Amino acid sequence: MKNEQAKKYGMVIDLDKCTGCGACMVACMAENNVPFKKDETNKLDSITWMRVFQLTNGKSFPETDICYIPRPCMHCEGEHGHSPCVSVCPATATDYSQQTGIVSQIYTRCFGCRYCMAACPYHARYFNWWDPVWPNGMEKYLNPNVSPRMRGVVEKCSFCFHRYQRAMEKAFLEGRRELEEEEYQTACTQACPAGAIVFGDLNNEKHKIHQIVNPDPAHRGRPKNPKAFRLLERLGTNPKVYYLSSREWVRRAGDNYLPHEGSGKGH
Amino acid sequence: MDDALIPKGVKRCPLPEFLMKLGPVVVVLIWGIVAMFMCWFKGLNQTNMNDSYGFALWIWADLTVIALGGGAFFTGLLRYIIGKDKLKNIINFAVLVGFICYSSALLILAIDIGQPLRGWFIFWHANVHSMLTEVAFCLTCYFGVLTIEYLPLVLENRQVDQVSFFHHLSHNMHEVMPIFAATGAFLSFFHQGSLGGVAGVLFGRPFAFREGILIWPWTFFLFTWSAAAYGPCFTIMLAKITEKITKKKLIKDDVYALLAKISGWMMATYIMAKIIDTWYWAVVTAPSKGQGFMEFYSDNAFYGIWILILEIVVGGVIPAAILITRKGRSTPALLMIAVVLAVIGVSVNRWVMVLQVMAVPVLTFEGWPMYYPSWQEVATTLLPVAYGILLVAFSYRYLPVFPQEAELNPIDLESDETAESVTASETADAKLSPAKA
Amino acid sequence: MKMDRRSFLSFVIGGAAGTTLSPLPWKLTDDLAIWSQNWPWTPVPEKGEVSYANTTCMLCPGGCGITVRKVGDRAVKIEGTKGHPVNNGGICILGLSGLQLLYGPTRVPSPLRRTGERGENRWQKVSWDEALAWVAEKLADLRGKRLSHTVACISGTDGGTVPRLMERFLTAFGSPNFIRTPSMRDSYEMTLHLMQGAQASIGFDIENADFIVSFGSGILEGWGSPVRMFRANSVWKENGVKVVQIEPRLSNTAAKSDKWLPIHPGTEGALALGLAHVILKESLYRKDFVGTHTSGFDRWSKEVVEEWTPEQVETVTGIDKSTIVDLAKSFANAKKPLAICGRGKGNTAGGIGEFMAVHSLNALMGNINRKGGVWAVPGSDHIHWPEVEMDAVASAGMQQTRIDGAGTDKFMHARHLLHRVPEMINAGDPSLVQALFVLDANPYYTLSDKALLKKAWAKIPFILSFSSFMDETAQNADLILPNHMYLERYEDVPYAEGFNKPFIGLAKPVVSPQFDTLHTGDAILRLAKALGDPVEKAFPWEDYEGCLDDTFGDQWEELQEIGYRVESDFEPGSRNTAFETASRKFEFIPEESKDAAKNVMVKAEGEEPAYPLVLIPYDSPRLASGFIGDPPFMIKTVPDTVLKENDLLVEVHPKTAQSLGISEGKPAVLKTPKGEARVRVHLFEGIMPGLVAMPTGLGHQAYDGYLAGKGINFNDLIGPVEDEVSGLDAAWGIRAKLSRV
Amino acid sequence: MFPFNFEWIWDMSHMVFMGGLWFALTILGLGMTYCVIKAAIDAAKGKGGGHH
Repeated sequence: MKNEQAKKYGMVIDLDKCTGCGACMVACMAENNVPFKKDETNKLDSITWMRVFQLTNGKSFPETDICYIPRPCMHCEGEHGHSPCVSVCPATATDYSQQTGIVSQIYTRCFGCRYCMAACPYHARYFNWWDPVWPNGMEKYLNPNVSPRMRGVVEKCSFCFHRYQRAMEKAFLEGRRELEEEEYQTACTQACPAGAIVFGDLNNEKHKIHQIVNPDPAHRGRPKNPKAFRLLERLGTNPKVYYLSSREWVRRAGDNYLPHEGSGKGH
Repeated sequence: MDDALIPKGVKRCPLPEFLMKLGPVVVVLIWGIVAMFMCWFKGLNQTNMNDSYGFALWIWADLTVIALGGGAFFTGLLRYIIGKDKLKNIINFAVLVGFICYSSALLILAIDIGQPLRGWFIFWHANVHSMLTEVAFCLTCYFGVLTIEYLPLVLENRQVDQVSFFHHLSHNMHEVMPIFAATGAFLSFFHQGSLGGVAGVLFGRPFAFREGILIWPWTFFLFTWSAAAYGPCFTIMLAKITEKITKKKLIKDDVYALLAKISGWMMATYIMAKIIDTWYWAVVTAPSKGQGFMEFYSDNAFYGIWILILEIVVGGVIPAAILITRKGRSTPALLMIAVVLAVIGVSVNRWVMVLQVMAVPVLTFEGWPMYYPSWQEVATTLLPVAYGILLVAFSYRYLPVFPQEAELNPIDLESDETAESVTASETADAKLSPAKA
Repeated sequence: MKMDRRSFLSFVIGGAAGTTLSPLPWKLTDDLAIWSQNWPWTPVPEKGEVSYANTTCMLCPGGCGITVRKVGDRAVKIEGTKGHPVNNGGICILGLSGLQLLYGPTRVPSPLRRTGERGENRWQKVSWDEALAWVAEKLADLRGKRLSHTVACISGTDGGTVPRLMERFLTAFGSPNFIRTPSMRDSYEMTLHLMQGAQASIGFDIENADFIVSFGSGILEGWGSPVRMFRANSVWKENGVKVVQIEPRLSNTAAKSDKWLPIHPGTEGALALGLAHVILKESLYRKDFVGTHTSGFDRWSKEVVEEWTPEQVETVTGIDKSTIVDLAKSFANAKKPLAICGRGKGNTAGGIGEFMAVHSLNALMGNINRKGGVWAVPGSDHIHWPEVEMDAVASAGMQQTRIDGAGTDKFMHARHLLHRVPEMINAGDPSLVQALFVLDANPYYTLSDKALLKKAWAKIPFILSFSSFMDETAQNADLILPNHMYLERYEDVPYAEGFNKPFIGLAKPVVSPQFDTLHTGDAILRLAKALGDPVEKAFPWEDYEGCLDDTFGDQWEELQEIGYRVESDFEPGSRNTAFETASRKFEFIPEESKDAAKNVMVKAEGEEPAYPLVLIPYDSPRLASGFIGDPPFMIKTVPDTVLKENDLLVEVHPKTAQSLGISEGKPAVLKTPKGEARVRVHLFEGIMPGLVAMPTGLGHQAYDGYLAGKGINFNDLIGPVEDEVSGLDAAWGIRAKLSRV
Repeated sequence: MFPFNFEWIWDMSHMVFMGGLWFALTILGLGMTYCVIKAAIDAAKGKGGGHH
């Protein structure tokens, strides 16, 4: 915090561009050794660090409209790193990094109490109900930078933290202490065929994300860009994933409003 | 056969009959143990929990048995610290019930976690900001206290007592008991409270979240309070059931009345606080997050406003009203109704604070996920019930749990052999199970 | 006694206390925790040196460049190649899943010869020598009986060296029956041929268009080269380019478009002509182009003006006439408007009348072969092999009519008509196909009218699949000669679908073959060798790599280095030279297909009232619906409103469902003239009442447990509807009945 | 739980929380130790009550 160089990595997803194709989901699974089962149609036990939800405007044919919204871990900062999940983990198995703003998960420390899952309003945390099993031979594609998780622990999106580490190692070897914007990008950002995801340091004015979102430090990073919003802004979770939409109903679907409350960003 | 072990001055049925009547309980116990090992060896896929229901039946059972086991610390507090001496006649039983509840809670937690072999990380790598850490520490420590409180009773077994060391140990522990009880009350205050805090701190879940003082949400105090209020009701209820089964009067009515009166007033004040809390939450806290009160009770297949009424009115206002009136608590039927309603009330409260919290959608594009437990979850939840019945039965048979029993049920030593044996073995009666479950 | 009890108790308690105080339980507890962190059954990926290898994705005709991240000799991740002309770093969901195909259990591990009944999936491993000798023997036998023309090959692609080697093999052997699987490529090729006289692929300068009218094209479902389309869509968003999507269902494309116009399915061609009507009436067309470079305009415009008034079009399409007028005006007033068609991913051919109607809109706006318009892209010309010297048998065989009738008087302009093959096989006795080769295709799954297909299949005495995967066709073949999969082999990819520049991509092996497989190019060469002259001498190459080397000549090294070849400064011919029709002009009414304009709509099979609803397919980017089956990653992304356990959910408008008494998620029976299936119902406001929509790409019976048995194959419920003018399969849906159970 | 665990910080939270914990544990430990030792001494002295 006192360190001026502290990063605050975040993501902004342009929902006008997002086509709901699902490439981000698979890029994430491939990058992070996410396991799969024969039947994944029960979405309540299907591990998808990145999950694309479908929103609808609730109107009837032909006024009906849909919009896709990818939901990674929001890497909530809460107040001073007091994110909903980090504060509740009894075994310090998940942590908020003040250096990067990334909420980490230490699989070997986690003993599977699932309190963090209860705490997360975004359902971004997933439990390994089963031992991960890859069909014979398929374990060959597993990425050595991310350890496969054992049964009985919680996992979630890490903003591809291993990529940050690798980029930092490389920079260090080259005698640099700072990363270029494109040196550290998440797998989903890289894969998105629509280029709908922008990832970078919210604290760095040179980064695209900062320019797009224009976070307001006086209001815990609330976006000044009127097209931008965050999910469940009113809870005070202070997420670092922002969304852009030109459609009013989409922005409104990002949070809860009482019937009499008008549009906009709540209080 | 086991005469030498049975306390003096009381009568118990023959051992084979005792064991036979416990048969069904043992069957349930074994069923539960099988399910427990399935969960340990195959993992939590044996349950119907899922990523939306990370907390489910087990956590509810945990919260509930601990609330119900609250009779132990509160009675202890009244007996040893406040000096309600009369309660010495029920304290043993209260401690026994508490011991069962807390050991059950720990067992369920050991099944509930995904990596039981690493469960001790909660201590070793403790995150002091987590309510669950507080729960784990206080729960374990307080379980130690309960063991210390229960131990003298075991040492008072006729045979054990004959060992001089144990006799003295028991005696000495009685002497120091107020200190232990005080420590227990201190620990209980925090773990009951932190169990309430578990839900109350979830600021991502407007249904659970409560404001509070410093780091403690209102639910922290409400849980401690409700455990103190409702726990004794459970002790009374179980004692009454034990009396029914043994067909003996075991505790004098004035003891019941005293405990019921205190419990009643605690409950009355608690329920007022709870109503204020609910009102404030409904009109201030939740709406500030954009969620209207009725949103939590509509658009789903199960959770209606009825559950709030059941908890607060049926399980709170009514029993409190009965217990604070002299007529209410001294009429056996009314007393029984009151304690049963109270037990239901506090169980519903814990249910709501665990399962409904999980069910209420927060993201606008998610619905209410529904959940029903798998048989493995049910079996492992019944496991402690069966174990509890066994422990009560054996304790009753071999230990001087009820100091007033001999006085209330004088026996003719001559006719000891032929006396009609009404025994504790009938504790196996199924009536007990739902009350504790 | 007393002492005994006392000492026993002391022993127990002392022992317990002693053990607790000793390090043993603590060490054990710690060890157990460490063990739980390193369970031997949780895999630990091997570390190794990281490297990257570029190649070209071959899972669809998109032609994307991919970069494979390797650790040691393992491929661990597929990413899009930065700077690649087609996809520039982007990648689609299927491309990302490629490694699950590479290492997955669906691979065919070695040549397999059937031992049980067809489809029973009982196999015997055979050696390559044995297998090839067996095939050669069969072929020699047929050739000896002068039945060389009864050998047919179904191929997913043409134009590249491998399909061309196969075609060459058939030619030298004496069979004209090289048949490409159907797609919108067929109809667009024919459209260009008829209206522009070009033998070319269609290319869209989509990034430079400023107003898009899409007649049901799944721009965001996988139409064209998918990643390129996704990227273009984002560019449109940034530049404010308007997209109007015309289709009966709120697809991803429709949802992302600026305007979604729900239309009665199958009437898109009518709408195109309705728009033309307005443009003509209001004189909004580009007179410079129409006046100088087109022919038949007067006749065509007279017809259109007379017959396709907005009122009529409103009745047919269900789209408000004022909307039609507005749309036509906005389209015509745009600087670079572009009309495209080909339903969904373009996996079906479609009616030529519709394609020509849409293409006429482009012609009216003069945006043929110019910036932001439709370009005729000449086929890649990298293959210059010497003419095949045919012997008498080969010549005789090549004189035979193709089994699908393509190129006959009736279907003069069609090149491939695969949908006709089952019927023709069933008509002949013995079967007109005695041996069937299948290459990069899965006809047993993708062909419609399953009853007819199965009957025909049973009549083919010998079926050989070259599939790398145990797909439906392989599973129902007699012999499988597994090809290396695309990450293990060299192969040229001769075009990127819809790309407006001549392009050749090169697939290169990024890992060594994981199984006992053989490059199909080599398999063909070895077969030729085994057959001896004259077939053998048509193949003057040692092996397939030698063939590639020879084919590309001095460009081979550069191609290997860069991985693709693109004419980035390609400009379509100037209008004076671009049209190769007899008139050297764009033909609004090509002489050879005068009736096309009258045939802009094709009726769905089935009649009311037996079939009161209309079933339409829809494509999803998350469901591979071509010859590749969905890998586990992709199936995992399929929403539970599409697939629940093994049940497929069809989309129905709530009102339609209500009238049938069916509610959300409930089971129902879906019946069409071609089949029947048990489905579940998903209520969706985004679909026109009276329709039932079903995803394509499910209902596989082969592959592995992650895919087999999930959902229903749309092709099981539909049959081909032949376009009278072109012969192409123009089916876009089928009448259906949905009833509750 | 111990200052040598790496997540330990010498902050108010840890001192209050762990202070309370270790305080409670100390009382329980000392209490029990006292009882056991005293019982052992009493038993050795052969005070009455042990053998009825």
